[in-house]
Amino acid sequence: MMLFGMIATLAFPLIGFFLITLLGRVLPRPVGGWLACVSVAGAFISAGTVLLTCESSATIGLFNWFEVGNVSAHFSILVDSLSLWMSVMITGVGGLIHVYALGYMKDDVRLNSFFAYFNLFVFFMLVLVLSDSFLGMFIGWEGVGLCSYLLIGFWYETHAYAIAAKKAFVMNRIGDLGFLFAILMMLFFWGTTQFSVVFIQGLGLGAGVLTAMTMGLLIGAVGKSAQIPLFTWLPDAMAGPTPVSALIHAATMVTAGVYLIARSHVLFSGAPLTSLMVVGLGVATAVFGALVALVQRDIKKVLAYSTMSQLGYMVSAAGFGAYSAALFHMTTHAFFKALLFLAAGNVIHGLHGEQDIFKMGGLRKKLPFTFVVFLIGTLAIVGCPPFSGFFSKDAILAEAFAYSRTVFVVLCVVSVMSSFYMFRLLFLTFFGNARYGEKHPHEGALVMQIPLAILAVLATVGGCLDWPQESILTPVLGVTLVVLALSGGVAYFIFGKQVDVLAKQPVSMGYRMLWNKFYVDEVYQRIIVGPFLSLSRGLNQYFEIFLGKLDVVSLRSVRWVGYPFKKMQDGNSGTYILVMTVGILCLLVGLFL
Amino acid sequence: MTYLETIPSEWYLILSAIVFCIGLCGVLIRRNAMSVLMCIEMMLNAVMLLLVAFSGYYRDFSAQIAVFFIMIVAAAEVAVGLVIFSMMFKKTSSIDLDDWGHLKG
Amino acid sequence: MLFWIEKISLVVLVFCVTLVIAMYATLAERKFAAFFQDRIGPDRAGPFGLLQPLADGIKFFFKEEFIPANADRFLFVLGPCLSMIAACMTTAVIPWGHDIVIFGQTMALQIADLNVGVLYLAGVVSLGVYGIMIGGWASNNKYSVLSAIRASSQMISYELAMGLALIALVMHTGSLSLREIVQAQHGGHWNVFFQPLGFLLFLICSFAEANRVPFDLAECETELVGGYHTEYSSMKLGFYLFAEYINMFIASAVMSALYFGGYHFPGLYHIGLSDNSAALVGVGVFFLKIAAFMFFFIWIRWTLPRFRYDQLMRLGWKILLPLAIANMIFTGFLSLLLG
Amino acid sequence: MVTLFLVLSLLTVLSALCVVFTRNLIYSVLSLIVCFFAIAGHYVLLKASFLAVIQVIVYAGAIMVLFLFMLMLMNLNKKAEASKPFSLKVVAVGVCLLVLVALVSIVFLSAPRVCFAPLAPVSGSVSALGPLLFNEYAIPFELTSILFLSAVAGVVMIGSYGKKAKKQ
Repeated sequence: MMLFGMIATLAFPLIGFFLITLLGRVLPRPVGGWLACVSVAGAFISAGTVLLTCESSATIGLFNWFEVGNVSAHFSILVDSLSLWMSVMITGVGGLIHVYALGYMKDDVRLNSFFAYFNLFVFFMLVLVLSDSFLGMFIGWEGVGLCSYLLIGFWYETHAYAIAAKKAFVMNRIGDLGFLFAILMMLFFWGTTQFSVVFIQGLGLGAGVLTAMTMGLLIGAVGKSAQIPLFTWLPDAMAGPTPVSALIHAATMVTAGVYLIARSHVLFSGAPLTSLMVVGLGVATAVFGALVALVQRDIKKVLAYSTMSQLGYMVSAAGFGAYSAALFHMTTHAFFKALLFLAAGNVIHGLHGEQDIFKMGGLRKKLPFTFVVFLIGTLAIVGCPPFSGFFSKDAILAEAFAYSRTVFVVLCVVSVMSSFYMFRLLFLTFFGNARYGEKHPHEGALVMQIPLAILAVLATVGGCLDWPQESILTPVLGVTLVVLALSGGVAYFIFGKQVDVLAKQPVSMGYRMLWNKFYVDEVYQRIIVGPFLSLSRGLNQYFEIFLGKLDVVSLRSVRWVGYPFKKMQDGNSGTYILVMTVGILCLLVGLFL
Repeated sequence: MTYLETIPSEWYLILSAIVFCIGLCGVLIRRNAMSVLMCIEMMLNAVMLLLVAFSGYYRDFSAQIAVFFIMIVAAAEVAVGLVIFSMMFKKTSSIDLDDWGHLKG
Repeated sequence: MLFWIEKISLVVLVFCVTLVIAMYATLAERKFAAFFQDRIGPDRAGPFGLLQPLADGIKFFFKEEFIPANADRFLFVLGPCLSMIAACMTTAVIPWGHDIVIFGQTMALQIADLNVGVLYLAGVVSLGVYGIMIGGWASNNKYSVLSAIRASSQMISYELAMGLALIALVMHTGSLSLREIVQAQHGGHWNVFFQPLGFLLFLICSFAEANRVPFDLAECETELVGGYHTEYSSMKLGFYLFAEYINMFIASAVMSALYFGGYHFPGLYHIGLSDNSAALVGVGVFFLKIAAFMFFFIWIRWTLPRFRYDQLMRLGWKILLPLAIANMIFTGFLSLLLG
Repeated sequence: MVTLFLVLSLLTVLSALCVVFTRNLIYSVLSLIVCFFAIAGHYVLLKASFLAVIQVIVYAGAIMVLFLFMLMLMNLNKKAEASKPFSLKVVAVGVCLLVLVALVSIVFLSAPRVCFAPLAPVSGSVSALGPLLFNEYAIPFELTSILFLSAVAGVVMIGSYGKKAKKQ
């Protein structure tokens, strides 16, 4: 049952991918999309069945990948509560987003290839979470990177989008290098990357080695989960279609880093220095994301920076050992962030591609359904008590309180900031005067609304999944509510009224700093890309001259050396056979005489 | 004394070697593609003779089956080879292998 | 020693009989041709013209030996010889009658009972083309070469269908030895009843292999001025013509042996003859069957027009070959079901 | 028996030499046919009668006819074959002789003597080969037929290449 279920889970999206790819040209347009939805639904059902029926964890060996010397790699599926829960979440949320994408992408010319990429992404994500070794995980890791690249650049006709895809790809490669480094270290020490071996023998290593290994893993996680300093690709990745942002860049792929840290927590617990760095990076990213999100004007960019900030939350939680809290937040975040992105997608769809929130406003009446679900998502993300975000966020905060007061305070401030920017987004979009000109906003099709409704329900009740036992929350509850009310009120006071928001733009230096995202991109451009380019140009010029001389010399010498050989290759088969015969003669004499 | 007991196996080895080397010589010194193909057939036959002889000496029919297969493949090879020659002849009005040296660099 | 005497005398006998029959086949052909065309035919040499073949032979021997200037002399002579040799070789495996007992010695009326007799037939038939090809080529005459090319492609094409028909027959009888095939047909179990389609295919193909009308494309006078033997004269021409009649005789003998029971005839064992005389009667019956087939050959020649070359090829590849394959598959299927 | 072997071998070698050293292609073909017949004779002596007949049918009856056919189609008798440079010929013959010497000395120096299995001599008749061919070697047999079929298809395709171009 378990074996069959797990193989079915993996097989459904892969078969879907192959079917859509192979039959993409013959299938009528919507069928490819439905096929994709059905395959993900099948994977969801099989993963869910396994989750409900199987109590124990197990390893299912699939095949022996390769064996070189004493290095061996088996490909097997690890079935435990973490991997099962992750697969159910991926296929569930993924399935809903698939259905949503049916409506959102229905006019796109390359609909079938979009869904093929989507299915492939789900497959690789499942490989990532189900694999029982770091090597297998790396396959999935690279695979989702590939799909992310393909989907960010899905509308590659626009040059900027292609650039964004390239940027995401390159930055992810930096992270992957760290991951690969860690894998090579494991192979060097143990000859295998199976979790079962690594986690048992991991702590036997010296602290220095362990720190280096976990640093590698951390770099990988930082790249994938868009933490400081490898985060700049995530906001740019919003170039992709909105379902892509929802699925890959909010709900699933970017949480892979958190999953990686949570999965290898045994190693991290043996390397306190790295854990400290994890916390530091996480907190810094949370603060940074929240700060930048305060002033952004693009609806998807706000959500992207908010995602970054939330990921910082999770990463720091994983850093100070609150793995279950981190994963819990990851789940609820998947619900409400997918919801928010899809609702934002509805807005964009309704406004025919408009993404600037200063050119929205007053959509509450025009898009009532979207407003309601967006409101639910906002309440969930800011941590309003009955909604899921409250439980998960406060679980992290509780753990943070136990870990360090400083971290706790900073995270609380981030929380406040996040509620402010979310309310700002909500009010700018749905309240106030309509600033979208002559456009006629409309709700999306039914296929776009049903997934939203389901996600809204999940974002509301998702907190029940892991009801916190600790009583620390009770005093927090009141504080939270007060803070929420305050920040919401401020936001409403500034942005909610029917005033000309553009006039209210402050022009202070701090604002410019935030608006330009602390100039990180520019700094990268100056200190990394620029010098690299000029170095390349210099080397190019230098080598141009040097090699220009060199190639004449080498050409002549090669020609001189090759002359006798050229004479041998006279194109006459008789000569070849003669030479061959002489060779055979030599062999005969050498071997037998 | 049966036939195989009167004739030592070395005789067949030597006969086959002689025919093989004559064929090889033909491949090397002839320029006509048809002659070369014929000489290759001759070399094949030398090997087949050896197989059949040893099939007799070892009382094993598998070698004869192998010879049977070689004949089939040789027939296919000749058919394909000859049609290629005829097309080349149409194109270059020559059957000379040295004229077909397009591999020459 | 006795064995060799027996075999050599049999070979000489068969050779002489073959030559005589071929000689008189020419006379028969002319007589029948005359009959079909409402003429009298040769009647000057001997009673009813019976000495005509001898007269022809003498004429062939005494004509001028002419070899074209640019012809390859050796090949020019080799061609007709090969034709004759290939034609005569087939007689080696044909069983002419039951064993007879002379002076207490059993003597088989067959030169060699090969266990691959049918394959031997196919092999020798495939050699028949060399005489025509070499003769045509050596004449250094473009009509002759064209004829040689035609003859070779025709023979190769029809050999396939013929071989497949033979294979179906072999599948039916389960033996490659002609003697066993004939023995298996005693009591009226003639193969023609079990392999009607195979017989028809074999018949058509033997017309083609013997270069007889309607398949005599190699020597069609209207297009090729006489074909491969345009340049031939005297006895070399005689050899070619002779070879054609021998081929006809052999084809008739093979068909009688393979499909019409050979020396068997219904009622052989009921008329109460001694073994030796029964065997001799069997031989007579066999020659009667052969004569009937030869008459059929001649009859067809003076009845049907000649095929066009493309029609010939189409018939061979697109009709006879598929039919032969179907026949073979059907036979195999049937023997699987019944056997 | 020994005489028979020697005569056949002499015929084989002489006709083989004739194939290589005759300038006239048609004589080459004829000598090769003689060579194949001699080898078929060897097969008969070795009691491989089936292979002997097949050798005649396939080589003499089909392959060499094809060669003759092509010779006639290309009308090659007039063109004297250009010969390779004399030095190259000498080298080639020398190398071949060396290979022959090497092979013969290998036969005499290192080949293990063949021991006879004490079995009754059996002949390679059809009834002996048939079961082997259609049971143990059934798959190779089918594969060769597929190979042959594809060769036929290839020949037809190559042969009709020019025709199509002309039609278009």
